[in-house]
Amino acid sequence: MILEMISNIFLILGAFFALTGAVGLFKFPDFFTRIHAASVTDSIATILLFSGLILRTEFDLVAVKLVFVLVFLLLTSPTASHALAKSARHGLLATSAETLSKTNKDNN
Amino acid sequence: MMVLAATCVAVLSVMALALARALQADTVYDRILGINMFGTKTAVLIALMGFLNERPDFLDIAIVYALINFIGMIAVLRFFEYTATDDS
Amino acid sequence: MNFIIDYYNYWVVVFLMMAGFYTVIAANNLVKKIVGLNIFQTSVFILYISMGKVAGGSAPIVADGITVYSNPLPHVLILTAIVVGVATTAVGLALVVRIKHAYGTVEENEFKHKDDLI
Amino acid sequence: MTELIDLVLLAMLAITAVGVIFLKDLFAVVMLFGIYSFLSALIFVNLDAVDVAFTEAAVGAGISTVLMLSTLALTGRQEKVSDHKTFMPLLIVVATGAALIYGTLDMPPFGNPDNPVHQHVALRYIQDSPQEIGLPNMVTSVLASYRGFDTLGETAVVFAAAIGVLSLLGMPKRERAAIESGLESHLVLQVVAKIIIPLIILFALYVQFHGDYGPGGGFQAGVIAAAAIILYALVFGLPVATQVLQPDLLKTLAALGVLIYAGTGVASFFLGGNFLDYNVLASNPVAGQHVGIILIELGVGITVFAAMLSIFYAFASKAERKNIQ
Repeated sequence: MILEMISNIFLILGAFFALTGAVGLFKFPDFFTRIHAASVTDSIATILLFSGLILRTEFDLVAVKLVFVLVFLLLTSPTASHALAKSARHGLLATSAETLSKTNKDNN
Repeated sequence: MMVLAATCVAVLSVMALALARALQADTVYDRILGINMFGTKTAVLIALMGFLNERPDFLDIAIVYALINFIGMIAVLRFFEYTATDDS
Repeated sequence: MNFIIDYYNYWVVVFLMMAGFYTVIAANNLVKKIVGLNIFQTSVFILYISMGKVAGGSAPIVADGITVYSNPLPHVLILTAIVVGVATTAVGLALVVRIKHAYGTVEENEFKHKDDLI
Repeated sequence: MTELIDLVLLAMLAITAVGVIFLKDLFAVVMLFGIYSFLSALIFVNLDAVDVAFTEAAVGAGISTVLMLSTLALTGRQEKVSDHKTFMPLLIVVATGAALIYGTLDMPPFGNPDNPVHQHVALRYIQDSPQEIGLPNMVTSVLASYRGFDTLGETAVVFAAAIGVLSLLGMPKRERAAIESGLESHLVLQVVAKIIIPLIILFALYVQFHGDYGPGGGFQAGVIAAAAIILYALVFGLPVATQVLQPDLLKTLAALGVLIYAGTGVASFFLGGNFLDYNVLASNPVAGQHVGIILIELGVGITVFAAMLSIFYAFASKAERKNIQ
């Protein structure tokens, strides 16, 4: 019973963080802040959601598989975000602060 | 059970938002970001659906989702260098 | 409401099939035509799997305490069709690459008149 | 809840399809097609087709997307504005669609257990196959045993497609590692790839041999193993990958897989049964079925692995050669 309560709290928190990440995809001013919002909330939401699910199992093979998926996601998802941000930087995408200072310079 | 269903709905709406981002984005990188988010959330949704239908032994599919999402991302970045031309 | 749930899957299948069909006949670019073919193909997959679903049933893998299973036959047909589908897609894409090599373009209207170049 | 998820996912699928039609940037089109495959695999899970979802996620979202991306690297990514008239195609499509919608009204309602599809062989598969074949996964039983001929044909088609692609694009040669390729500057990516590639191969073996008991089997395992090598080639460069697994070896493997499959059939022939009748392979029928299914799944896995990987090699080496010149 207590386990189920904790699991419920984890699931609700995870869903909340996932939603904030998705809203962040639209609300932030430039690509690098958006990727920050997306990837950080992605990791915390994944951890919370999968922990919540693990508490609902009988700690058997299903729990082991859940841990495996969690570890896998935690390895790949930040790596993918990092590679994407790095490619974007190499592809000469500017942050909004840089764009602002550039336009200011042009104006002066 | 209610909480599981509510979480499912939340994850589905996150997927819808990520899809909207992927459909209309300013830069190609934003598109890739939306697609990446979509991919990780599908893996979560598979796990949730397993518990919702009370047959959680199909988690292998969630592993495949995580894996293919990663490989897809790497492939996109790899071939993007080759095709990058006149997009801003 | 029941009427909608009974037929919703089939309607989406028809919509997707027509979307793929439209892409195949209206698009100019050969790669996009192949994407259209794939959309068409996936709609057929969804049609088969929808027909195999039994309400209240479960995946056709024997487990304790489950009495109703969905129909495994469409699953088998579609499983092999997916792998064969990607194999044929690969052949199609290889042809596109060769066409690009021979004609210098993959836009349909541009190589219409270049037949005598080879 | 199942119905609700079904409604939402199908709606998203339709929106994605519309996006594919209207976007002009082919790179975005291919990425959206990846999402489209992911979504259809989710729908398959929701409709209880776990094996199909497994295959669609690995094949549709993985291999197809990678192949299309490498084609775009060769053909360019912008679709030119077309001078086609869109009116006629639209008219044809709407007319056909209306006829088909009219046709669906005669279809049996979705999910009804009394539908005609559930009345013929399916009953026998569901009731008798766990005893006759001895496997809990009915999809594997039907795929490998009841419909073994069909699957032999499919394996041969995959093999033939690999030959077709290789004869169209030319065999990739073992290339010198001197040319810079791969995501060389991404150090984090290389470290993580080194950690997870062995895990992926281990997972592929699990899928191959656990396919009798859960979702999985030769087709899926072959594709997942090929995906591991594709990841290696993407991160470390194609020349390094072709040194690990040479194209010539792959050609042999692809043929070997089909031969194992057909050989199992011939062996059952000589032991006094019909072609692909596994009952005679061991002392009792159920054990014989088990031996036969493991053998032919192995054949399928090897062929699919080798075919998918050599198709990828052919495309990727074309793309690399073009970008070096």
